[in-house]
Amino acid sequence: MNFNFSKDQIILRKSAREFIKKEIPASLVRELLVDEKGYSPKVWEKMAELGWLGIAIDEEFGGIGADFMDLAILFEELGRGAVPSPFFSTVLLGGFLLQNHASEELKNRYLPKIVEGKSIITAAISDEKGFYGKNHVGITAKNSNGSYLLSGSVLFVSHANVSDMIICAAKMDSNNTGITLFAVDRKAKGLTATPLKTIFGNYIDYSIALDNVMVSPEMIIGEECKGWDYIEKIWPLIITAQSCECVGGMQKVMDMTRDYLNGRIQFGKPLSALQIVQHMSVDMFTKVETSKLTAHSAAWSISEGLDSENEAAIAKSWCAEAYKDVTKIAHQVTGAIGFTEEYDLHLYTKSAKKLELLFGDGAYQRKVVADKLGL
Amino acid sequence: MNFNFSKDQIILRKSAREFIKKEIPASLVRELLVDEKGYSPKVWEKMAELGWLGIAIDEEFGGIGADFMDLAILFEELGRGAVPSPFFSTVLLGGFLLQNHASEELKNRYLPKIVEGKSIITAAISDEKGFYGKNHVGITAKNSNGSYLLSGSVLFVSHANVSDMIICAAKMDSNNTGITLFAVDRKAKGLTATPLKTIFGNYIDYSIALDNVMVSPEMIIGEECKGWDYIEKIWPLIITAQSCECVGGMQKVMDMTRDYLNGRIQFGKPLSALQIVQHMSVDMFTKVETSKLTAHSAAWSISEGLDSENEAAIAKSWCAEAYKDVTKIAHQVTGAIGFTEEYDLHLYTKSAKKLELLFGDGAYQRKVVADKLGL
Amino acid sequence: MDLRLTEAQSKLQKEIRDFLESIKKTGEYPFTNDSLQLVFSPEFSQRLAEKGWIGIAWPKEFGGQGAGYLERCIILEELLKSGAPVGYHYLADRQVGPGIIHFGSDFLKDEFLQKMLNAQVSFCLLFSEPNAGSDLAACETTAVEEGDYFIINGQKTWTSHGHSADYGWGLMRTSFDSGTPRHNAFSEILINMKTPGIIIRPVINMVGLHSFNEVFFDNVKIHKKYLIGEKGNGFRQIMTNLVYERATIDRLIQNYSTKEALFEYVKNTEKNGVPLSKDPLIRDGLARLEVEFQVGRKYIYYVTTLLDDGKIPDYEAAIGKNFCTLFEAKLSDLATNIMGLHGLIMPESPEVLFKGIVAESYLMSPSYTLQGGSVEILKNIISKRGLKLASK
Amino acid sequence: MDLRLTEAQSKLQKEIRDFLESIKKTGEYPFTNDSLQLVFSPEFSQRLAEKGWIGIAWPKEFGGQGAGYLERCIILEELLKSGAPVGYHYLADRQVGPGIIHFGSDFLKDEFLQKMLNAQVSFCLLFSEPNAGSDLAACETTAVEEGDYFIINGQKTWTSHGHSADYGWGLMRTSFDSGTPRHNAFSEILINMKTPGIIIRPVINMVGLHSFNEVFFDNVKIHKKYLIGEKGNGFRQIMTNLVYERATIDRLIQNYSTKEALFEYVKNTEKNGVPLSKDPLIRDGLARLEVEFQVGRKYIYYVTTLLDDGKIPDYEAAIGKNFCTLFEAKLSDLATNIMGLHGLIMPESPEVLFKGIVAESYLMSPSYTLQGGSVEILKNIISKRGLKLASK
Repeated sequence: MNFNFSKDQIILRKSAREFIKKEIPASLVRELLVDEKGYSPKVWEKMAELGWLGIAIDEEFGGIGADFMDLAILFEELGRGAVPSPFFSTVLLGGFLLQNHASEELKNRYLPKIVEGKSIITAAISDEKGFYGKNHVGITAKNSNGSYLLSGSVLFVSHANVSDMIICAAKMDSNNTGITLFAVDRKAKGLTATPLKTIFGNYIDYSIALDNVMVSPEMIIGEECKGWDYIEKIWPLIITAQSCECVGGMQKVMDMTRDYLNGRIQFGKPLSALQIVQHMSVDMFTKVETSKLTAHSAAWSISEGLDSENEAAIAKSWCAEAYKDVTKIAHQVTGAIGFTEEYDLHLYTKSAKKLELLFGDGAYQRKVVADKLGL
Repeated sequence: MNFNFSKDQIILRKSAREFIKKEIPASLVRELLVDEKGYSPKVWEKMAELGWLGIAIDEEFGGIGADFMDLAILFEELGRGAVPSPFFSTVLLGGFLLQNHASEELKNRYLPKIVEGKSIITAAISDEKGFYGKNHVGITAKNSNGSYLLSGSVLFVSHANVSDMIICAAKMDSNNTGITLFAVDRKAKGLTATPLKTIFGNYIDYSIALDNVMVSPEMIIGEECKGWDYIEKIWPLIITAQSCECVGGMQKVMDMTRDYLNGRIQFGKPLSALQIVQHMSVDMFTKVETSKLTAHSAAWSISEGLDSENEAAIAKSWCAEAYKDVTKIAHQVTGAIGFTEEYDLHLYTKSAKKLELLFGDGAYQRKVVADKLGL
Repeated sequence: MDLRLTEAQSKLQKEIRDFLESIKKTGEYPFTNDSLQLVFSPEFSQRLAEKGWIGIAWPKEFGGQGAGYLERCIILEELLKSGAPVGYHYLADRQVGPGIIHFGSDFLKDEFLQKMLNAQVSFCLLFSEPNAGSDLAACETTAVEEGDYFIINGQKTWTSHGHSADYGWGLMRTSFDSGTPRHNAFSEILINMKTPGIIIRPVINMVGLHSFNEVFFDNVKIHKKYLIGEKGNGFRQIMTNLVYERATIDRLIQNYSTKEALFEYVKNTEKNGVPLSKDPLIRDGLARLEVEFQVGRKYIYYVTTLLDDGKIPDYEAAIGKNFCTLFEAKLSDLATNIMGLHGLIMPESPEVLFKGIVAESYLMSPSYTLQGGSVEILKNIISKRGLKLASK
Repeated sequence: MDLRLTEAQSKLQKEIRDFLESIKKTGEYPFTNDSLQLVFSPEFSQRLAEKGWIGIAWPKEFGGQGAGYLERCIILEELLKSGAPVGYHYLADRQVGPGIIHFGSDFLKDEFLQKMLNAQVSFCLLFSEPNAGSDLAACETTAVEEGDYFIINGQKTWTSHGHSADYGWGLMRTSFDSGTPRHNAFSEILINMKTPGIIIRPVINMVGLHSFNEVFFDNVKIHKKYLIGEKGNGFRQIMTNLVYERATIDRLIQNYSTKEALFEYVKNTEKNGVPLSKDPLIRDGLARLEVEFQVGRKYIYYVTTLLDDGKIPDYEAAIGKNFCTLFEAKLSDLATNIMGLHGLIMPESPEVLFKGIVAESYLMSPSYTLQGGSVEILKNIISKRGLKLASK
């Protein structure tokens, strides 16, 4: 048993960290949070050059076909930078759903462009209230003369406005329980996307509404009525990637807080000399150290092709709450400066809350864990 | 608005505290926890002399007829002494159920003897699993030739073996939802009581089993099938009395812990000089101070005859968890000595856990609070 | 013990409720959906002044109503619940007025008290500095005596409403003799914020709002008659002052609308055909909040009665403030979690529920447990003054 | 990264499981339903010794198997899960053996190592004193040199199994020169517990069990060859020793049966016709426990791999120990609450469920977060060595 990363993985992490530090400093993150695109096309291009966008895509489509652990490392470093980008929706949601299940035609249409940084993909799988689950799909598909008419709405869709295609999960009108995934052109008639002002950005997440959007059958991803199975299959990947983002974010918060505490003089001593500050910091540190192992284990499990549903649920449940708690303690020991816009901490506080709630909070994940325990 | 006790109440508290300090020191508590009676008849007699046993009983039966606040003060002081005694079952459960609802004959039969310390009463209202509620009554009553045959079992019955009479809540065989209260003679044929070894004593609580115990109709307390209403009516009194016991206990724990911390030298200074110890102690103190107000408010509300269901549920939910938490922190700052039999802290640790679970823990009480919120 | 309001108090409570209901309807004043931001509205404050509801707890000889802190608490609870714009008179009523009554000269009393009661002057606090946050005795802004004047130089920070208030209540170093103990080196001075040499720079908080400021002093000349109390006594005066700051119900009630929103959400939102309010996990979480809220409210009312008994509830106010701010932090966290993705949506966004107060409250929450003395600073105080733990 | 066990490790795991299952069935050895009490059974320990499962992680040159700490962890996890009576060899295997291998003379190695591997000698720890709990450097028990001997006087306390162990591993003051720094004033000495002058007084714990002792030394004469390592180096040696104590999985697994009992209870107990395991509030609570258990287990395995990499995981072991003991405390608290009145019933009582381990575990729980370094002491260590926070 060993918990060590390979040399290649260490190099990947190091170069990713350097890249993000240089190309996406906190000042750029601040801009992107109010930028109408919600990401930096220039950086996106560079990510494509580095091979990041194709890291999990098969070589036949121009990708690298690396294992999930490499992707997990990138998510961790993106989390460390609190980077707003369509990486998650394109590479994880789009990439895996297409690669795992789509027809060759659809794969050829989208995957090479994803790899080249020329196509942004997103997915709409929840409902209009923002609930997740088989019974909470906000779009309905009606069969009409061999095509499908999609109607309904979904609350949170990442980067909908800059995406070329939105993978829409839709209940089949004819079949109450069947869910089908449709690749819907962003510019399709009847589809509107409205930017949401959220705690983490003004143009990152959108609500979308579909009003009789016509989609042809060849745009179905995989088989009809199997869409939710496909989503369940990548669910561990989704929440493990989030867990890794959390780990990266909380490590950065730990680092900046430690530096602050060692440097800030109050009562004639550094803040870090106060025992209560030390113990609060140790609580943070404990959460960081345990989260690292937990997220990495889940990523490893996925990489190895093992059944990872429980591991991933444990990881998300633990890491997301840990990240949030770490930001709370950081605020408490940092004091007023940490509450200002100019200090970077709040970027992480906001990112932590968003990561916690997207794709289910701790309580949501613990339902899975309880099921697995046979409760 | 004022939160101050009256002069009389202050005097009552002072004398109760002195009495318990003198007559029921921790050494006696230790004995009573393994004593086969589970209480001290000598002290019981003195309590009767002081008028405690009749404090809430009307003057026509020889009692004092004081208001609930006076009784609450006694419970607080009994909690401060962690005193094992049948006071709760006799004075609160027996006293109020009889006085509020029983026939004049039953009142005359039991109340004067309670006041004089010549009769110990207890009640069996839960089921064989220890659940509480209208649907969780462990005894069933069958009508048989004008009498009733009671069968079933109840997990926790305080001081059953030294009681003269046990108030048994029983489902009526003929009517699935009706609960009737029967005054059952302890010596009745078919009734057995088995001492339970619990965390707080070896002969304090009993499980009882009834096997066709014959009870005559005049032993019904109040009206048939109204028994659960009667219990619900005194429920706020039950859990408020418990809350007051919790308050007394946690204050004592706070006091002994403060003294210990100020006196114990480690690392060349008193333990209390460590900031982390100070902050943990403040957490205890905050729980004690808020619990006091909360329990006293509920007791005041009952004294004034106001609807107190919600106040009492809030008090029990808050005070019982607070008491437990206070004992936990006390153990943590006191260290190894606090884990020994010879140090008094564990008497409170055990009492706290018992008070928490008897008549419903915090989660149980919060269901009432949620109902009251219209959730 | 008597936990009822008196008839007069109940009448007052009803009166302020009715008043707020009717005045809110007019739409003339900037009521917010929440009261996180202490919005300035001199006009609204003047309406309260007409009613005698500013300075209600001040002694009659100084123009107050001579009523109790309990009456003040009743009024404040209703004001904050309703989201009324109380910012203009808030500090005057809470602590600047009482501070001047306690420590101020006749000149200061004449100059300011009636104006405060009429809502004709507003204040900000000039305490914290970049290197003196929790450790106020490290303040470096100096007030050097020069004839009848103090010449002030230095920098204050975290000054809420520094850009809109008329006067600042400042803590300045007035003794430079190294032999003077730190705690005797400070004085309190009232500073006209329009005085030449004062530069105010906005600080944007993490919610994106301008509520703080940095205030720079460059040879600012203030007449000595604006010294409050005794020279060198500033540190002790401020400690008393802080008790008044901490003893109020605002920390509990300023998020009242977040709590209401959460309860409304769970009652009206169905999941699989069942309202969320029927989920035992959610019920337990909300009942926990309610228990804490009621316990905290009881405690604050208790602290208020101590003030009315003429006591200085130093550690009690600290306990109450900690308890309530920790409650607020839990509330906004649980509310965002239960509302899920809706809990992420900010004010003025499409699809927003409850005007976004839940998300906003979450972003405000790190400040609750810091302002007016962090939880840790207050625990130090409670340990010493309340618990009397030996510290050496 | 590879989180699988090797084939050999999986085989070992299966082997010990099978062994324990079959030996438990015989009823020959005092398996307890829980492993809170480290029951002494030389016979059982000798059966393990025959298998080579004592000292499995010790180097081959000292008679061990030269296997890793991971192998030791696998064995220990199964032993503790099964409630096996491991007390007799436990300390020898965990820290006395490694201590002697690290620091001991050839004499001590020859005298003790093989006996430990054969389960022919048992140990207790003589560290704490009445006035030296968390602050070990305050120890006052003295070992004064007299020719070839140390003469020991003083008192130790909290000595688990002091009444049954053959030898005590003691920390004694050997330097009395006021110029010697406290940390250079101590030495470690192995003490035959049958030596004249040793008086052992039982201490009953709050569960009502005799597991601790006070040990008094009245001119106890011990030959210098029982000095471990260097004179004056005791304090540093003990710190390394404590890492081995803290780095193991026992803190997590010793309450395994409590967890199993709780899960069984909620699955098999119905309320209003529905198993408790279907109550969302209970499900969330138990899933929380499971998450913490799995996170803790992962962390302990990680710490074990650090030992196998030849590192001294000082702060990592402290993090793991804290995490696991805090988990245990939560477990027993939640278990008593969910089991309600049944959670109050002690072993050997009528009506008891699961032999009373849940109630007993609750009463044991205050000790978890204290023994082997309290949570607070360990946080001090983590702050300094792990986080590298400045402390001055």
